[in-house]
Amino acid sequence: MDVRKTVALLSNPEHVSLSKRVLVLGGGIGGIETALNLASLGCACTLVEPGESLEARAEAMFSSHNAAKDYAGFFSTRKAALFRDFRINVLLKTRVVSVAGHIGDFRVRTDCAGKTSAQGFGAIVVATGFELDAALPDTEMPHRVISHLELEKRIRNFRQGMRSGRAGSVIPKDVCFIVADSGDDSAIRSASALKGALAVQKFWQSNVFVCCQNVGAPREEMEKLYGEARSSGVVFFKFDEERPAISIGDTVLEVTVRDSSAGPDGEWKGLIKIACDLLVVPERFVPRPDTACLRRLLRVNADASGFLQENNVWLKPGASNRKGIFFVGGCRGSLDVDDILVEARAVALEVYNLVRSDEVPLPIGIATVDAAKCALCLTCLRSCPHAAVEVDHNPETGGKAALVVGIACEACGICVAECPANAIQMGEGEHQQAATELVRLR
Amino acid sequence: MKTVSGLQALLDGGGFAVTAELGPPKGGALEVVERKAKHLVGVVDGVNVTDNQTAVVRMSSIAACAMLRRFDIEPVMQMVCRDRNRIALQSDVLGAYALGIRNILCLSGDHQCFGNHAGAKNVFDLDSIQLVRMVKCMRDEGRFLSGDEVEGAPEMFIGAAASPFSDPFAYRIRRLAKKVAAGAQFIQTQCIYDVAKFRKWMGMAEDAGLVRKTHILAGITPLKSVGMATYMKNSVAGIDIPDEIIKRLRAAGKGKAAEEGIAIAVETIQEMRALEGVHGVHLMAIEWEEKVPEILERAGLLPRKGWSG
Amino acid sequence: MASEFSIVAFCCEHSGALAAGTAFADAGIPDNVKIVSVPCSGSVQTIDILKALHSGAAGVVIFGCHDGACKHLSGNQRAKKRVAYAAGILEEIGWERERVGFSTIASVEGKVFSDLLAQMTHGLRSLAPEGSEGV
Amino acid sequence: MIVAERKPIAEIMEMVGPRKKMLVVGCGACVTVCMAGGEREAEILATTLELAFRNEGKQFLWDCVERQCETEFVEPLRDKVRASAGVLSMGCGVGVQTLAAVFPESAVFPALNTHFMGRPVEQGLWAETCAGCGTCILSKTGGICPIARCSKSLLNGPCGGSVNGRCEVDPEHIECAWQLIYDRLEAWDALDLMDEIMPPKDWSTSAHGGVRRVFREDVVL
Repeated sequence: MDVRKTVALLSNPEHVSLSKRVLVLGGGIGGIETALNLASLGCACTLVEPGESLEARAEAMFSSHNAAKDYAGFFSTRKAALFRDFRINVLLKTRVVSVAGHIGDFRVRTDCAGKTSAQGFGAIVVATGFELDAALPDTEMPHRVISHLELEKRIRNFRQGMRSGRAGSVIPKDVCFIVADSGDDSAIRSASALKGALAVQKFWQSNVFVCCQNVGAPREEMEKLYGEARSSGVVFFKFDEERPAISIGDTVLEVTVRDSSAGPDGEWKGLIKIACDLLVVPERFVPRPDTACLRRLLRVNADASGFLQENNVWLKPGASNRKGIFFVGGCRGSLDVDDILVEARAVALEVYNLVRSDEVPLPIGIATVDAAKCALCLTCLRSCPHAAVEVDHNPETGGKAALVVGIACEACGICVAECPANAIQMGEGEHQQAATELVRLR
Repeated sequence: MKTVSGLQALLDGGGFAVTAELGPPKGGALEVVERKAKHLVGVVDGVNVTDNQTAVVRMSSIAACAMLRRFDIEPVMQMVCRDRNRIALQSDVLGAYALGIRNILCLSGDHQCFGNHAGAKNVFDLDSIQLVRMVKCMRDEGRFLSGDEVEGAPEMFIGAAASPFSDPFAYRIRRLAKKVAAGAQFIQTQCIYDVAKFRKWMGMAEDAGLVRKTHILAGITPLKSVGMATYMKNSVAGIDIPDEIIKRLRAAGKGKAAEEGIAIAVETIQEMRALEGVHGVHLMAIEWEEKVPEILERAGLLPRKGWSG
Repeated sequence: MASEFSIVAFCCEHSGALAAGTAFADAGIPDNVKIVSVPCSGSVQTIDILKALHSGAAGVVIFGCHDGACKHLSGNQRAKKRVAYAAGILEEIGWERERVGFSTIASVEGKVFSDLLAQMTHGLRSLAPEGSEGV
Repeated sequence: MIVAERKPIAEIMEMVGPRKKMLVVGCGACVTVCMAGGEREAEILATTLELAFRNEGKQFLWDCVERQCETEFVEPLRDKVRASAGVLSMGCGVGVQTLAAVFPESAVFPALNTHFMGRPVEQGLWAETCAGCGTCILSKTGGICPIARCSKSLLNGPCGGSVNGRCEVDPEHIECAWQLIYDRLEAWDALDLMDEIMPPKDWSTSAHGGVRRVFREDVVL
């Protein structure tokens, strides 16, 4: 019998059974919602969270970053449901150490306070969230230029101080916000600035100026916030390409902005100087620092800024380059809670559809490795876009060789083209190798 | 030990030494050496002669050093490990000594890729620290590296270089300590523009007890133009030129930058003189030897007592 | 259209091959163009390109998906690099780089497909004589 | 492994000269892994040369052996070699010379430039990590070899050309080996290793000591 066929059969048994247990990484709102949705569809889940509790994760959500609603109550309800659900196993203070295997049979080792354990999963959902990078422009008066989160903290402290009768810190007289367009998170930044502006006006009674490029996407909540801010006396300036300049004097900050909104005569473009004693700028949303490590463990791709999931029309929202691995929420750059809830539901359904059947048909025309020719150069392992290649003991020879895992192979033929030993062939399927076709040309 | 080096006598006697640098010609022209030397006679205590610096072929350091002696200048022979193995290095040390050369500066040498023979095979049989130790062993123990006896030990005043502005900064002092332990009696530093950082380095050298064990000569190179400054800042490893220096040169305006460069050099020399543990300056006026007397005059370092031979 | 030489077009089945279908339905594809459907443009090997030329083709072109539209994510980029490598080899043996090409295309772009091939045919006609023999 | 790179085709064509029929021989070991001379590359070179010499009707056959440095693996090529006017080896310099030794009557030419012993830093990038000096000092340098990885092979710390962890010889591509050693030893709390003066190295075990051999009496048959 042809060795290649034997290898193909052995490495790609016709029936591949799938584990229905799903691993959810991250205990923020995305992870919780995914787990709850999966559980309601009948999938058992393990939710792994490195933190000591789920509260820390939720803090970013309580902040004004997340659109116009208040989610604190919602979060605690869902968290309670999570811990109640017998199909969901929540592991706190736990990290993923290694991930082997493929869709239907991911073998994951986790570490909890030095104790490692291993378990098999049919699919993995990553919901590890984002982080705020509060790095501010270099300034010698860092306490006068602050981030939205810092502003929230100050207002919170102020209100607590009021309640407990303690005198708070000095209240700023003039507060200026700057919000520049920056892609997907603009709406959230704007919402954050608007909520911050309203809070400053309400609790500190300061004069509030907002310099913005665009007041967010046309969302109902945003319109409402904007209207509210205007009517309560917040002054808006709108700038174009030219960013506001910030100069820092001895006692006051000065923001110079070229206002592009039309004046009464329809032409006026004024250069406005705003003297203020507190300047509030938005944080940057960045992937959590452990995302890069997770990428290596899971062998998944990211976009240019490090968020998971690359920009490709073939990938449904939440899908990764690997079968059986999905992304939800902040880790893939979704920041709005309402969006994340929809994503969690959609991904749960995708996962359910993948692992619901006991067996899946193998893809047609998958690649197979001739173990005898394999030089173990690892080129296929590195170049397979779907991470479907492993280097393992070959069932035929017992020796180590590259192995294309049938269930994960998408039959693209890239490994065939890359292999410097000519050791990989496309299987017998509808796809014929280009070289075969060429014979007819002669 | 019999003192034969005038530079050593001056430094060991507690004097503040001034050395200059002379790049030999890219040819056999004696008159070039003579012309450059003329500016230096009587104004410095020693003149370093570079050894195919930046790996560009020039007249050998050993020959140019021998010529300088004819013009009443005490030479400091630079010797790099790039072009000679241990056999040639030892042989040249002996030859130099026989020609009356008493000072040697031991260097690794610029990589040949910077010069005009990038395809050359480099040697680096030894590194600079091993070279220092080898010369010391030849002198003090009368032994070659092989252990064989030297007939007529070369009484050399041994020096090495230090690059305070290279990385890893924290290691630079430990490396200096290694050079001193190997036998470096004087140290000439890479050119200094960032005086604050150099002070920090000197503080570390002091803390490590090195300033009492060796003579540190601070490297000074006057800047001729803004272009030269930015080139050195961006393209020469181990040279750190603060923006203020470049601003000063730029502010001086066209045709005045060189004058400003000399003023900066003079100021730096004065700062170095005031710095505890700095026992001299090493003035590397690259292809600008004629300015050396003026700089030293303005820095108050003239007249020199001169080399008594 | 009668032609004195042939072009081999390796077409990704998700884009190029479909564009070829559209082009065929619209205006037909010249006889001198040999369409080879491949699962991904990234599956076309350097040796495939050389063999096509060796078999007598005057030019070889790979049609892959547009950036961000490759079903196998990076297959089109691999193809692009491999074509550049093959072009370098041709240049080394004194042939024209223009004999090999890479283009991204969408399944609906039948007209673009035809135009690109017409352009290549025109370009190849001006090149002589290495590739023109042995068809 | 041994890292090599294909010679420019023009140079290979010059070696072909007037020969009408040649055999291109790949090697299945190191040069397959570094993508310079495996089966794939042998096929590419043979095809390329046939294209290049198409007007002269030259023929280039190709084959690939497991390891070109082994007589036993090369021996089976005898008939093919005999039928050719010459051999283009896509092995490293060792492979070329094995072919030449096994087939002394044939002209054997190198199609690759053999560069160094190294590792793939990433797919498509290989870097020298061992100079094969014959007296390993890695235990003293934090597992980073200054002989292979310092541009001047210095043994007693970085020269003045080390800035921001890069080597002045080519800051964009070369890391300063001594910065790497420093960082590693610092992490190990073993910086005192860098205070020791390393004596001049005995280069007689390296390429400078004459042609080298390794001999194991117990395994000699």
